[in-house]
Amino acid sequence: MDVIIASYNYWIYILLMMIGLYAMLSKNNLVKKIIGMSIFQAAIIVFYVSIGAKRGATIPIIEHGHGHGAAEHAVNVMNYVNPLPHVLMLTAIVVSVSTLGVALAIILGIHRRYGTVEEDEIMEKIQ
Amino acid sequence: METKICIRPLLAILVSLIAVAPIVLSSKRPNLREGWTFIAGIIKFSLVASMVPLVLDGVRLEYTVAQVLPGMAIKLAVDPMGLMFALVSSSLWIVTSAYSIGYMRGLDEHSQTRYFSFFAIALSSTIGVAFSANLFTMYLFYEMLSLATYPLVTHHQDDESRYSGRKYLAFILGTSIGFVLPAMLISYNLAGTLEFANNGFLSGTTSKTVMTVLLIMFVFGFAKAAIMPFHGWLPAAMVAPTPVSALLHAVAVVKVGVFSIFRIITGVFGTDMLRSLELGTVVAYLAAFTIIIASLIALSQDGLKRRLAFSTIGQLSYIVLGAALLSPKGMSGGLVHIAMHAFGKITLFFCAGAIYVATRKKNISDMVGIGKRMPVTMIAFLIGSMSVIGLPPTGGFFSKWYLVLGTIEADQIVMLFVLLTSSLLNAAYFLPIVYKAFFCTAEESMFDDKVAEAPVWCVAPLSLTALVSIALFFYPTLFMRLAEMALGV
Amino acid sequence: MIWQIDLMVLTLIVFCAFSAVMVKDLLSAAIIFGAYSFLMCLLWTEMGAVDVAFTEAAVGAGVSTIFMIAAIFRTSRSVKHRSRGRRFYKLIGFFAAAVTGMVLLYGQSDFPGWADPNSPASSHLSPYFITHTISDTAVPNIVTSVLADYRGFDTMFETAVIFTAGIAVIFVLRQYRRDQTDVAGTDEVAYQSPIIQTVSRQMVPFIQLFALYVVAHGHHSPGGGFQGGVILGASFILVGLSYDLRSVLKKMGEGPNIIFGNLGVFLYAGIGAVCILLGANFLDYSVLSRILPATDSVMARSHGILGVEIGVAIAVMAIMIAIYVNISSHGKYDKGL
Amino acid sequence: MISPEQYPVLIVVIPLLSAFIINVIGWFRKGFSYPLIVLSLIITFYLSVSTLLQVVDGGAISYRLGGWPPPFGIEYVIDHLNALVLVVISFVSLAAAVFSKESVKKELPDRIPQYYTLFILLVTGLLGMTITGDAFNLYVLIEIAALTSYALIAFGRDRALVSSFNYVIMGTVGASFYLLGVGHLYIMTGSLNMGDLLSILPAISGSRAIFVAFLLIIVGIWTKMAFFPLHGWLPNAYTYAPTATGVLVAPLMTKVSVYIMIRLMFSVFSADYVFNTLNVHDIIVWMAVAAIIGGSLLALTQTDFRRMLTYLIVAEVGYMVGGVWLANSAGITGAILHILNDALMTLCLFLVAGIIYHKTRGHHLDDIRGLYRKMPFTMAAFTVGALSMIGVPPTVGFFSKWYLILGAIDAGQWGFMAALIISSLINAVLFFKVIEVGYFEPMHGHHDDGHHEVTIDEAPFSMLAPLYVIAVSLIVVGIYTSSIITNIIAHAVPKGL
Repeated sequence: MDVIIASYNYWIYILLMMIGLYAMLSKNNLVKKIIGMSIFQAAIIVFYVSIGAKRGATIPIIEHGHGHGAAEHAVNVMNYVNPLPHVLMLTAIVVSVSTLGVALAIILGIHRRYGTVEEDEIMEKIQ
Repeated sequence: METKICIRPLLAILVSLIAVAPIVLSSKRPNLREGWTFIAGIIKFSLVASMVPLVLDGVRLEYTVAQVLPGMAIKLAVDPMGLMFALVSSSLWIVTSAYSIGYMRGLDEHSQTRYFSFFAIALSSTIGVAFSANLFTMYLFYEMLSLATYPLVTHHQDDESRYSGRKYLAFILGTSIGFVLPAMLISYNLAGTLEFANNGFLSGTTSKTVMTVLLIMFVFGFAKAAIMPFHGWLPAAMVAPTPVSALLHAVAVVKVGVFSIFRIITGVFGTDMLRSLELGTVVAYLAAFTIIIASLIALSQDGLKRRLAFSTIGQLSYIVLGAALLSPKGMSGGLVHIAMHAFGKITLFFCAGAIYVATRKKNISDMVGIGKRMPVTMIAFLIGSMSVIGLPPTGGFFSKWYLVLGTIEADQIVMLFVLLTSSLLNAAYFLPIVYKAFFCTAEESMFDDKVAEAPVWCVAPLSLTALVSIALFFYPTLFMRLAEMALGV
Repeated sequence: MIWQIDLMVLTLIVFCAFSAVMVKDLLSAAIIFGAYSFLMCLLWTEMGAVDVAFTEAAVGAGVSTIFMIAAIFRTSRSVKHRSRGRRFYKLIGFFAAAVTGMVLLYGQSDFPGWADPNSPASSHLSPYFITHTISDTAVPNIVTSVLADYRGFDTMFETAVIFTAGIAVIFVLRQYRRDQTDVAGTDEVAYQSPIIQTVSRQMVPFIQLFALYVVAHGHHSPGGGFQGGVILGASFILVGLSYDLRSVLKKMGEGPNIIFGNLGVFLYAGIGAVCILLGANFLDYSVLSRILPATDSVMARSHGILGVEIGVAIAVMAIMIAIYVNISSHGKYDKGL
Repeated sequence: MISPEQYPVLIVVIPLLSAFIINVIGWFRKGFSYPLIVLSLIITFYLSVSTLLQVVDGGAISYRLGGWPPPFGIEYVIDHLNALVLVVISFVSLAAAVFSKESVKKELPDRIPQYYTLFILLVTGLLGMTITGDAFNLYVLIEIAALTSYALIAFGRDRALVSSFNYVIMGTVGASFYLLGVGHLYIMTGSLNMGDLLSILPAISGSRAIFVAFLLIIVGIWTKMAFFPLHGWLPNAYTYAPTATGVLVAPLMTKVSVYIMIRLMFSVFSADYVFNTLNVHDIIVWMAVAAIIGGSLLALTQTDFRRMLTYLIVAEVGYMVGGVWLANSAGITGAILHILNDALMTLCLFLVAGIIYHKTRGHHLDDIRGLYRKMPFTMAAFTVGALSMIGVPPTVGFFSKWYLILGAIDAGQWGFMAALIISSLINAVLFFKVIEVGYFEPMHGHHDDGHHEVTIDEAPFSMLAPLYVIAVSLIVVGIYTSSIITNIIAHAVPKGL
């Protein structure tokens, strides 16, 4: 049981990655590929956030009163989860939405030119 | 030996390269353009000649142009061997330029500016090969020469020249990249240097297998020496305008090939090592094979230039054979043959070109009786043939004599027979041409009796080279001295 | 952290991912993908990553889904069923996924256990951030201080990424001249409902107020420039969805929008550059105390963080609007969906 | 006013800030975009050259962003290796920007400011990727470079959109693998700073997770650089991209990825781990052999000039990857030298392809017919580039090949040596095929013998000038190879190999 708890998060992220990767490479519909891509990227975020988790700790905001110098009491590291992966993943989320936007724009461009978003039909039209 | 830093070898190389600029700029004024060629040629020849006394005094002139890699430089050095070659090519450039004017204007060829520019570049590279102090520099100029001659070979820009150019590059560039480059790198890896040394920079290493492979790679790699089976480009390249064939395929290009092989044998491997590993024989047999086969093929050719081409292939292998004999007499014979053959063969090519300009004939079978129409040309042709065959009173006699002595000195009786047989074959494919030209009945003659030579720009150079061929019989001292100095005899 | 909830949510996530990939109707797939994102938020909140969850809620479940739906409306709604000819790709995809999965499993066996407080990740760098954030920057939200200060340079480029995406979308899609050979039909009347219109019109000011709060209060609570910016952008997108695009463009024209986008990132990089001009390293806000009245170097960092967060918010808002406008109108800037 | 200590960050910040300036000013006055981008790239070039000189004088520079000490903050580390790459990037992008004037005007008249904004953002991304010393910061910059290049490629002709989409997929897979690899490193070490990672990793070098991290990162980077089995996206994307994009992207993207690979191998995992602990270099060198031969042969079958060049890029990537994995100093020297040399050669050839497209509206081999008469200056520069690709001294191509082959001999990798020689020969065939077409065949509509005078119709000065600068530099850099190696590259090769 302990093994499962210790690794379950990681197993799931691997599974999600596989689903996403499969969709990215195999799906015929370009939008589906993009959905796969987003799943893929979200899986990585799961991975990172799981790294940051810490048993018995709470959200990474220091307890304090308002104003400068209000929180002078000692901060116990064990009380707060690791904030660094969160920061990294904010960036990753931004990157994934940016990629999504650009990818959708390209899909629209493809649709404008070829009238379809199915890969094989596009290939036929190109030939 | 005394060593001196001296910029003259670099200047000798650069002068024709720099001349390209004024040649291109004065493309609209042909007389001025050719004037530049002559000026450059004369400066170049004087620069080369000015180094002769120094070299004869035993001075070695060196100049490092650039240190391109750590431990590897573009470096020039003037030694007797290189100087001899440079002397031959720079003097013949002037003659060929004169001839080119007659030929190109006589035929009203297109793109003459391009022609003269690349000619100048080709000459720079030839002198560069002659003055290279290390294998890398030699390779650099060797490649430069290959590329600079491509536009010359393909001058006509038609399908035939396209095909020939392709063949030319395939052989020349293919072998230099495919064989010389790896061989050079392996040598560098073994020895840590590429500087030519008196006993060869590879002489420290002794693995026979590696040495054999390297030697073969080098000998075939310098395909400009046209050792069979890498000779195919030479007859193909005869589509070029005749002056190109004359200078490049009797003097510059092919001689660069054999000169490189000479350098490899003396500077990279060293005669001592080759002798102790008995590798000279391998090369000698390759050369002997080429000599006989090429002579036989030459017999069957009807195109005059093609016959000359196959003759060249055979003669080049004489030189390689001389080098491979590894005996002092044989090697000096080979070296001197570079010069002797150059003057003889260029005369023959000039004659072929002159015949073409005057009569538009290319085939030997169409030249019956031509001696009456072009007596000067055909007498020069006779002299050239005699020099190539090795008959006195022409310079060719000397080199062949030394080669024969060399085979005896090296105990290579087989090679002696090869030389003698091929001399007979040479006679067999040259002398009938001259005979038919002069001695034929009136019915057989294809020309009327009126004397009508090619333009004087054509005839004068070929007479000059023919005369030089004879002069070299009486005064071979300079070249013999240089050859002996080069070999340390 | 309750691992049972964790397990449950994760299982649901896998289910969503699977069906998002498999379902034939693209609109459903997009909606399921939205659900996938929402479950992710849940998961992350549960793991203590509130800022990530907030962002994912705004971005993954929010605008991403809208972008996708807009794109689907502009192209085609359902996947064509096709079994022939895809076997090769399926094989490649399956193979790649299987190999990757196996490699990752292989590596996973060496990981420290999940949520282990003594794992290297929790004991090497992060203690420094947790213990120093107050004394260095006076920002209790550690994520904010790391985001905008310790690793502020990353965040600057994060903003640059979103800016890049915006420009890229405009570059690819914007049609400056009417293209008559257009494939997608655009002339159908947009769906209009007075109820939705009224409700959303009432909501927009509150949404925007909330967004400003999120930006301003990022020092003390989850949220910050990015989340606030997305929410601000979403308020415009809501107008675009309930009315039509022209009403958005009336409020936020193309030109001002682009200038806002540039201005936001420029503000961020500019604050960094001001630090250089004041003689410190790039983005070293402490030096701002020289020009800000009555601040010491710690408060200067706090204010610097606020400054860049505002920049981020402006940029993100503008770019979100730009992407939506372009995707929903196919780059024509007409009435949109 | 600004001390030279700030130059490292300014190299990235100047182009970033000018992106916004170009975008805003371009919104009002399109014509200003071009001078602005050229100006800012000149400044960037100056900054990177003076940074290189600083490094050559005083050794590696570390720059703390935000003033935070590493590993807590993000650190810039400029050593000999990336200082050189920075100069290459800024030089190539400057040349590409100067060149782009006419072609952008002609191909993308509507969206000049957006184009230049993306253009300079791409340059920013590449510079940032090169200069950073932080593994995660690298990811963000990879994505900036990737997003911009997706868009820049997408607006090309024919099937550019489709190839750009494939590029999005493959690029995202590559970047995500990289991100995952960094995650594996982070979970095992808790650090993201490259120097810090280098000091922690030896203690846990036997870990499976570290091995997986390495695998993921390398495969991710390989996808980005189109290493042989993963190269599928590159040819189409680079062939159909707009001219100015091709000129910028083709010389730089793969080369920067190779740099990233070298950086991660030696500055994160250490040469000892990569070559001694893993012991996979034989396989990878053989993959490189496949890349070289495969790329060259595929190039041989192409009838489109630019497409041919794209396959050559695939082959050249094989050169560099193989060189690095020869695991000796000659091979690595050759690979690093080839980053510089190949960037210049590829740029030269793509500039020529761009000019040909500009003048003839195509870059099929048929469009090259007779160009030696019509555009002698362009074709002369092309010949220099072609010779360099073949590896004829004294052009740069010879020298990197020289080191690569020496490395192959040292390592006893005869297959790699043979591949290099064969690819040189194939390049010779390839380029002389093009030269023949340009030299022998008459132009369209001239079916006579072609011996009459054709009026020279050259490209505008803004295109020829960068072409000539590059063509000359192909030879000049070749001649100065020695000082580049002793002063710069020798310091970049890991010690003890």
